[in-house]
Amino acid sequence: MTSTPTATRTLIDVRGLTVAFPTDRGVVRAVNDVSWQLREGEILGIVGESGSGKSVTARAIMGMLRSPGRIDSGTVELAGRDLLPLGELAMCAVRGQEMAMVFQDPQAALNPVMRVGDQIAEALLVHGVAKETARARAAELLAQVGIPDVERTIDLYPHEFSGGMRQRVVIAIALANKPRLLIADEPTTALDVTIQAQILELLVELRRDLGIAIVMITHDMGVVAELCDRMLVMYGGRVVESGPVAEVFAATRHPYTHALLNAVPRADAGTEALPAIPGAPPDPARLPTGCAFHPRCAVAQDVCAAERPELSARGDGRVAACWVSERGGTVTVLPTPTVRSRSVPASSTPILEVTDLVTDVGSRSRGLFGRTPPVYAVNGISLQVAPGETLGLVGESGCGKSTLSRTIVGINRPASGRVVVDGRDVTAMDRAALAQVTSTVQYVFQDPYASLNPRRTIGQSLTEALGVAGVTGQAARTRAAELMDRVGLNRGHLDRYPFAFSGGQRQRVGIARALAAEPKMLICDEPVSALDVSIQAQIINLLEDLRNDLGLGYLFIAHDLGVVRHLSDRVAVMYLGRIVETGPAEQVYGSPQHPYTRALLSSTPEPETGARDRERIVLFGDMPSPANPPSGCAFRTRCPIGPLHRSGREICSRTTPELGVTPAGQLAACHYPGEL
Amino acid sequence: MIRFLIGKMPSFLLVAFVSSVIAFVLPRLAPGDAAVELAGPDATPELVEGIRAELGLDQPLWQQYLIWMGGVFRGDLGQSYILGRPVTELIGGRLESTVELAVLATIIMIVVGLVLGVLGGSPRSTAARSVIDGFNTVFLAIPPFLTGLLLILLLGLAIPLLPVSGEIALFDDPELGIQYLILPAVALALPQAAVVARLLQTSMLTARGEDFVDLARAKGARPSRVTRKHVLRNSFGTVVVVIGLRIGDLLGGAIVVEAIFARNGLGTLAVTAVQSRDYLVVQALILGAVLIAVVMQLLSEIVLAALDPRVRLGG
Amino acid sequence: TSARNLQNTQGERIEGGTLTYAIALDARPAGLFQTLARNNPWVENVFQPLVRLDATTRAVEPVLATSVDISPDGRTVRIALREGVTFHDGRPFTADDVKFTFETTAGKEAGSNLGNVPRAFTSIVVEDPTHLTVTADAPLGDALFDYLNQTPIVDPATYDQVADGSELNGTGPFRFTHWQPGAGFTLERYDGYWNRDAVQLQRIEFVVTADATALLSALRSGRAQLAWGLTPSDARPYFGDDRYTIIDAGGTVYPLGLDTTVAPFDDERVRQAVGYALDRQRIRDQIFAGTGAVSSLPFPVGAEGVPQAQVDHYDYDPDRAREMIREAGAEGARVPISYGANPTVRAIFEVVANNLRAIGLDPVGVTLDQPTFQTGQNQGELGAAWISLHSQITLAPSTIIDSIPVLRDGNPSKVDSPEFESLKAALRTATPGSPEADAAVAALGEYLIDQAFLHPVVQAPEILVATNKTGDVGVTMRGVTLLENAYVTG
Amino acid sequence: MTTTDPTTPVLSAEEPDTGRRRIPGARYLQAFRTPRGMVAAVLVLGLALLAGLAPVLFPGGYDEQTPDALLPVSLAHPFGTDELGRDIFVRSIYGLRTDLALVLYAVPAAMVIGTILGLLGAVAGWLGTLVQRMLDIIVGFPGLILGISVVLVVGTGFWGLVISIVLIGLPTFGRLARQVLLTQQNREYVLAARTLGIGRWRIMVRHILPNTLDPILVQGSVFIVQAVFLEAGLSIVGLGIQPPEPSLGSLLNLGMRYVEQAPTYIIGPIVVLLLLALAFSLLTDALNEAVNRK
Ligand SMILES: Nc1ncnc2c1ncn2[C@@H]1O[C@H](COP(=O)(O)OP(=O)(O)OP(=O)(O)O)[C@@H](O)[C@H]1O
Ligand SMILES: Nc1ncnc2c1ncn2[C@@H]1O[C@H](COP(=O)(O)OP(=O)(O)OP(=O)(O)O)[C@@H](O)[C@H]1O
Ligand SMILES: [Mg+2]
Ligand SMILES: [Mg+2]
Repeated sequence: MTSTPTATRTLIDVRGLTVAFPTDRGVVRAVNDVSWQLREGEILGIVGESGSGKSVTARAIMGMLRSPGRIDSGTVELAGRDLLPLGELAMCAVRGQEMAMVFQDPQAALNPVMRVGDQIAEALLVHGVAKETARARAAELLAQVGIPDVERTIDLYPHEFSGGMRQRVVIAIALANKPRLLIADEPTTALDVTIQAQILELLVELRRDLGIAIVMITHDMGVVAELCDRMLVMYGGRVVESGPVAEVFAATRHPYTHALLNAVPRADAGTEALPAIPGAPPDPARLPTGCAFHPRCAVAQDVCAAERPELSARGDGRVAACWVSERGGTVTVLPTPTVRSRSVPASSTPILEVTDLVTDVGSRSRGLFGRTPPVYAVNGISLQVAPGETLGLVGESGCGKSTLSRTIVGINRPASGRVVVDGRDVTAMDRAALAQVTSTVQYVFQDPYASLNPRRTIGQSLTEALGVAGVTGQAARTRAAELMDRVGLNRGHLDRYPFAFSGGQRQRVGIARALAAEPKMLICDEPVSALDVSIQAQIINLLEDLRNDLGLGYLFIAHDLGVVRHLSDRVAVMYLGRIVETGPAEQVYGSPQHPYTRALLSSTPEPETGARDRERIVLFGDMPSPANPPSGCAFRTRCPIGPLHRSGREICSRTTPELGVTPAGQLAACHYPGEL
Repeated sequence: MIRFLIGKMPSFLLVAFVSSVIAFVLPRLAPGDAAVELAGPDATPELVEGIRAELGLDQPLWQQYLIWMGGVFRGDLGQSYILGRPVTELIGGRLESTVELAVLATIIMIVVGLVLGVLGGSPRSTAARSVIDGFNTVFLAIPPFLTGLLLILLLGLAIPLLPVSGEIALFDDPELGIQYLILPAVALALPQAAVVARLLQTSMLTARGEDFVDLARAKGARPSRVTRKHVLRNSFGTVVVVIGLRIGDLLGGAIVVEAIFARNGLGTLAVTAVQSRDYLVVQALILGAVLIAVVMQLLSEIVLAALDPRVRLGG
Repeated sequence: TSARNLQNTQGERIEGGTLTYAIALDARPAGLFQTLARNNPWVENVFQPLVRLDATTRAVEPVLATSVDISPDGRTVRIALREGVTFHDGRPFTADDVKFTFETTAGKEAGSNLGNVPRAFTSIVVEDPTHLTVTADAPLGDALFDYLNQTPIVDPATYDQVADGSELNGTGPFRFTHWQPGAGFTLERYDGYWNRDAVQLQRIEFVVTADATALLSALRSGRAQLAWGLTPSDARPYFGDDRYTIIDAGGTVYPLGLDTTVAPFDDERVRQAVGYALDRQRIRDQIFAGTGAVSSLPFPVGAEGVPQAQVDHYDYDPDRAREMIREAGAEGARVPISYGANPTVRAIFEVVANNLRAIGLDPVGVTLDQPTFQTGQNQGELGAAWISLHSQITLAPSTIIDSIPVLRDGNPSKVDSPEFESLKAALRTATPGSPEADAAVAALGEYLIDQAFLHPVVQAPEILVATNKTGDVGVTMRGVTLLENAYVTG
Repeated sequence: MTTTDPTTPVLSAEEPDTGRRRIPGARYLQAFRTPRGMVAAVLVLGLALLAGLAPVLFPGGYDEQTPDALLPVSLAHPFGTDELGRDIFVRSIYGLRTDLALVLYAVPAAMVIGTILGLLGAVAGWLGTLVQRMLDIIVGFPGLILGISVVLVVGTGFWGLVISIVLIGLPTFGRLARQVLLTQQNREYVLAARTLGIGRWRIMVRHILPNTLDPILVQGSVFIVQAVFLEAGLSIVGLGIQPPEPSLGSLLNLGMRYVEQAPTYIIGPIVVLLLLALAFSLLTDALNEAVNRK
C-alpha cells in the first residue's frame, strides 16, 4: 500500500465554499467557508458526525445540490478550471468524465428497471462513446471491479445483485470514463465489515493502478486510518482540523478530533468506560456562538464561547481551528474514566436458556394452495445468559441475529427447540408464557426513531409500559420520572413527543421503557448502530452502568466487533443461522478458532495508522441466502481454508460441523479449527 | 406467465362465483319482477301470475341460478324476459356504442394524463406548474357528468360547435360519428386523466429524489435523458396500475355520461334493465363488468411485470 | 281517413323516400295486444285492425273489415272482410286469421286490456274466407268497436314468433325488419299491400332516442323527420314555429286516486275537498304547456252524454277546500302519495302536493319504480293516494270502466259498492248512442263526482313532432301513427 | 449513575413549547393556517352556514310554486325559476342542505364501518383476508350499478342514497385501514409494545387506531365530494332524492330537460356543486399538508 503520493500537482482546489439552505426555520449554512486541496493520486478522508456537512460539500462540488440548496460563495477549481460558474450542460460534460461520485446506499443508487450493463454503458454513451464500444467497455469495467461471470451478469438487473456487488457496479460506473477524481460518500457505511473490506481493497487497487484521486467521506475513523493519506475533520459545517493522517492520529490538535478518536470502542481494548463526548451534534440552523464545539468540549475556555477560532497552521502541513491548541494548550485531556465496580456473578442459574432453537421465517400460505418453502433464519442455536452477564452476538447482516432475539421474546414462533426463561419453559409462547417472558426479558430496538410511537409523549410511552408491570396512577408518574433520571434524561421532558429528541436521547427513552417492567435481562438488538460514535459511547456507558447497578443480563447484538468486545463477557459468532464460535470474549478475540471469526476480526478497520500493513483476510462473495443454504458447513463457500482453497476437504461440503471444544478453550464449529 | 395465470385461477373463480351470486340476488331483492313489467300497466293479477310461470320466475331461486349458470357455461346468457331476445344479442347491439365511447375516452385519458403528468413531473417554471396543478385540481374535483354538462353548456349551446345529444355509429358515418363522440368521451376522460396525471406527477417527483437519479446525473447524463431513462421509466409502474383501475371507473362513469348525452349504450341498457327487472340482462352486465375489472387487473399486473424486472409474476 | 293532418310541408315530394322516426321508447312486440304506448309509432303500419274509429266522431271506418253488422239485440255480429289482402309472407288473409286473433286475445296471456270483450263471445263461426259471425250472451256495446279498433290481426302460423320480434307477419303497408332492441328497427314497404298505390315511402327507420333533448336535436339537425315521446313542455319551444308541426296523438289521463278505506280519505268531505284543492289549470299550463283539457271525470272531454256541469264540477277553490278539511277535522293528516318514476307524473305530484299542503293536509311522496307501481296497481294496493296514468282516455266511457284499473273491479280505491256496480252494469248494457246510454253515463258521472275517489288532474294529448320535410302523417284515435300515406320532401 | 452527563435536548430554551404535549386535534387545525386552508375553511363554513340557515333565510321553503315558470335570471331570481315557478337559487341552497345532510350521515358511517372492517384483520388473519376479498368484489361492481341496485332494494330517497353511498365507500376505507394496519403491525413501536406485554386490544386502540386516523380523515374529506357526486349521479338517472325536496343532483336531473329553454336552470346547481367540490378539495389538500407535516 502506498502511503506517499507520487504525483504532486493539485487536482482540485476548494476555497471558501459556503452552502446555504433557506428553510422555514431560517437559512441553514450547512457548509461554511470550507477549503481544501487534493493532489493527484491522493486519498482525502473527510470525517465528522452526522449533519456536519460532509455530503453537502461533495454535492456542491458535483453541482448536484438538492433544492433549496445554493452556493453562497467560494470556488471549486478542478485542474485549474473553476466549476461553479459552469451551467448545467457544461457540468454534464464534467460530471462522470472528469470527476465521479459513489453514493452511500448501493440498494438505492442503481436504477431498478435498467440492466446493470446498460447503466454502466450509459455513463459512456452520454460522453459520446459509441454503443458497441460502450458495451464492451462495460463488460471490461465489471470484470475490473471484480464481478464474476461478466457475460451473464452484465444483463442482470440490480435486484439480482447483492449489496456488495451493487456497490461495485456503482464504482464501475464512476470509473467508466477514467475520471481523475472520485468522490465516495460513505461508500461502505451500509455494508458489512467483510464487504467493506472488499470495497476498500478495490479502492486501494484503483488508486494504485489508475492513479485516481479519491475523496473518501466517512464517519469511521478506522477507514480513514487504513485508507487515507490526508484527513479533514468537519464540525457544524466547518473544517476544524486537517492534516496528514499519520500526524493527526499521532497527536490531534483539536479536542473534537481527539474525542472522536477515543469514543470508538476497540476490538482489542479493555473494558473501562468509554470517554464519550457529552451532548449531541449541533443543529446547523442554530450553531452555538464562538467555537461550535465549545459546549461539548472538555477543555473549553471563556474565549471559545465568545469568539470563533480561525483555521491556522499547526506545523507538519496541519491546520486546526482551536483557541486552546493555538495557544499551545493540550487538547488531549479525557474525562477521567470512572472505575467500575463490577460483580460478575459466579454461576447463578441462567435467566435465559435457549436450546436448539429453529425459526422458520419463510412458510406462509400462498393463495389457496400450497405454502412457500421454509426458510430457517435461525437453525439450531443454543445459548444461555446469566444475571449480570453479557453475551455478545456478532455476525453479518442477515445471519439471523434479529430473528433469534425476536423468537426469544415471542414475536416469531419457534419451529423447534426450547426456550427457558427464568427456569420456566416458554417455548409454547402461550399467554402465560408470554407474560413470563415480558416480565423477565425486555427488548431494546435498533432504530431509536421507529421504536417510539411518534404520537405519544415519552411520559405516555413509559406509563403504558409501567401499566403492564402493574404500576399505575401517581406511582407510575413517580416511577416514570425516576426512570428518566436513571437513563440520564431530564424528567421535565416527560410530556414531550419523540420528535423533540435526538437519536441518542430516544434510545435512552427506549431503554427506560424496557426497564419499566423491571426485567432481569435486556436483549439489545444493535442498539447503537444507528448512532454517531460520540452518542454511541454514551449509550454503551449507560448500558454498562445499568448492568452493573441492576445486575441485568444482556444479550447484546451488534455487527461492530469493537462494541461487542467492549461490553461482553462471552461472545457468540453467528453465520447463516448457526453459532460458529462461542466462548469468553478474550479468548474469541484473542485467538479466534473459526476462520469466519478470524476473517471478521481482520476485516474490521482499526483507528490506528500503525495497523495498515497487517495481513488481512478478505472474504470474497456474500453470505448465501438462508432460503437455500449450502450443504455441510455453511461457511464453506467463502472459507479461505475450505474446499475451494484446499483440495481434499470434501468433508466440509458433506458434514455440518458441530460446535466443539477447541484447543484454545472456546467452542467452534469447524472441521479445521484454529488453522487460520 | 402461464403459471401466473394458473396461479390466479382460484381467486379469479372465487371472485367470479361470488359476483355471479350477488349479480343474481341483488336485482331479485327489489320488489316487483319482470312479469309485472311484461304484463303492462293495466294488467290483471292473474295475467301477471301466468307470465311469471311462463318465464320460470316461480321456480326456487337456487334452481333459477343453476339454470342461468348452466347457460353461462354454454355461452348462453339466456333470453331477456322483457324483450324476448337473447341477452348476448341485446348486449351485442349496444356494445358498439359503449366500446366506441370507452375506447376514445381511454385514449384521451392516457394521452392527456401522460402529457400533463410528464409536464407536471418535470422541472419547470412555477407559473407553468401552477397552471398544470390548477388543471389537475379542477378536473380531479369535477366528475364526468359535471364536465359533460359544462361541455354541453359551453360547446353545445354557447358556442354550438358539436352536437350535445344522441349518437351516430362510427362505422356508419365516421365523420358525423366522431362529432357525436367527442364531447361525451372528453367528459368521461378528463377527470380520469387528471387522476393519471396527478399520480404520474407524484411518482415522477418521488423518483426524482431517488439516489439512482443522482447517480445518473453524476454520470453526466443530461436532464432530458435523466427524465426519460430514469425518472419516467420508474414512474410508469404506478401509472399502469392506475390506468388499469381507471378503465373500470371509466365504464362506471359511462352510465351517467350516456344518460346526459343520450347515447344508447350499455349504461343505458343497464339502467333500464335494472328498472324493468330484466334480471338476465342485469346479471350479464354486472358479471361482465366484474370480469372486465378482474381482467384489467391481471393485465396491469402483466404489464407491470414487463416494465419492472423486480416484479415477478408469481402465484 | 281518420288521420288528422294539418301539416305545413315544404319541398319536393320524394318518390319512395326514407323517413327517419325518432322514438323515445323501443318497440315491444311481446305487448302487441296490450295497447302499449311504445308500440304506437309502428304497430298499425305493420299489423292492421279490422276497423278504425274516427278520432272525434267515433265513426267506424273499414280497414280489414269492409262491414261490421250488429243485430238489433246487440248479441250477434257479422263481419265481412276485405278481399285481396295478403300477409307479408304472401299468404292470403282469411276469416280464420280473425278467429285466431279473437281467440288469442281472449286468453289472459295476450294481456289485452279489453280481453273481456272476446271472452264474452260464445261462438265464432267462419262462414267463408271473407265472412264470420260472432255471438255473445250479453249485448256487445261500444266496447266491441273499441276492441276491434285496437286489436291487430295476426298470422296464426307465426304468432309464436311475435313475442321476440323474430317474425312479425302482418297485413300492413310495411314489413318489420332489422330490429336491434334498444337501438331501433326498420320498416320496409310491402309490395303486396292491398292499397299499394297509396304508399309513398320506401323505408322508415326508427331510431330509439330516449332523451328529450336528443329527440329535439335529431329533429333540428334534420336527422329525423318525426319524433314520438316528447312531452308538450319539452316541445314548447317548437309551438308556433312553422318549421315544425305538433300533431295530437291520442291522450292520456292522469288521475289522482284516493283509497276510500284509509283515513283521512274514508271521509267523503276530505275526498271532495281534494277535488277543489287541485289547481288543474296551472298543471295544464306549466306541465303540459297549456295543451290538454281539464275535467272532473275520467271520461274524454266531449264524450257523448257527459254533462258539461259534471266536467267543470271541481273548480279550483282552495278556500272552500280548506274549510271542508277543517270541518272534517283532517287538518295536518299525513297523506302518502305514491307514483311511478316518470318525469311528467313527478311534476304533477309536485303541484298536487303543493296544493294539498295549501289546504292543510300533509302530503309525502312515495316514488316507486315502474314495476313496483304497477304491481301495486294490479293488486289494488297503492296506499292512501296515488297518481297514475292511463293512455286509453279516448275510449268510450262504457269501455273505460272495464279497461282502466283504477275504475274496474278490484280498483285500488276499494270502491265496490252495489251502487257503483249497478251503475257500471247499466252503462255496459245500454245501446251506444241511445238516450239510456246518455243517462247511464250521467248517472255514473254523478256518482263519481259525489264519491270523489278519483280526481282526473289533466287529460293531456300525446304529441308527435314533425318537421316540414314530411307530410301526410296520420294518427288514429288512440294515437297510433299511420305512415301509409306519408311522404318526405327533399 | 455518574458517567453520563445530562444531555442537552435538541430543542433549545427559546422554543419551549414545540415539543410539548398539545391539545388533541390541534394538528388538524394546522390545516387552516395556510392560505389554501383558509380559503377551504371559509368556503366550507360559508356553504355549511348557508345550508344550515336556509330555513331562516328563505322561510318560504323550497316549494313555493308560482305561475311564473322558467323565468330567466333576474335580481329577484339569481338563477331564474323552474318549470313550476320556484326560485332555483332557493332550491339550490336547499339542495345543498340535503346534500350536506346526506354527507353528514353517509361519510362518517362509511368511515367508521370501513375502518372497522379494515382492522378486522387484527382479530384473525383469515378474517382480514376474507373482508378484503369481499371489498374487492364490491369494487368490481361499477359504482352506479351498485348504487342503482341498492336503491331499488331499499327504495329511493334519502336513506337509499345513504346506504348506497356507505356501501360504495366501504372498500376505500376498508382497504386504507388495512394498509395502515399491515404497515403499523410491523412498525417497531408496535413490536416494542408487544414485547412489553401490552395486550392486542390496547395496541389496537392506542397505537394502530390513531395512525389510521390521518389517512382515513383525509380520505373522508375526499369522499365527501365523491358522495355528493354519487348523489348527483343517482339523481341524474332518476333514483336519487325524490321531489319536491331538492338535492343538487335532482335539480340537475330536472334542469337537464330544460337545458335549451333555460340554461340557467342547471347553471345554478352546477355552480353550487363546483363550489362544494372546490371547498372540499382544498380542504383535502390542506388536511393532507397538515397531517404530513411532522
Ligand atoms: N435539502 C436540504 N434542505 C435543508 N437542509 C439541508 C438539506 N440537505 C442538507 N441540509 C442540511 O445540511 C446539513 C448537513 O447535511 P449533510 O448531508 O452534508 O450531513 P453529513 O455530514 O453528510 O451527515 P451524514 O453523516 O448523516 O450523512 C444537515 O444537517 C441539514 O441541516
Ligand atoms: N419475515 C421474513 N420473511 C422472509 N425472510 C425473512 C423474514 N425475516 C427475516 N428473513 C430472512 O432471515 C434472515 C435473517 O434475518 P435477520 O433479520 O434475523 O438478520 P440479522 O442478522 O438481524 O440482520 P441485520 O444485521 O441486517 O439486522 C435474512 O436472510 C432475512 O432475509
Ligand atoms: Mg452524508
Ligand atoms: Mg437485525
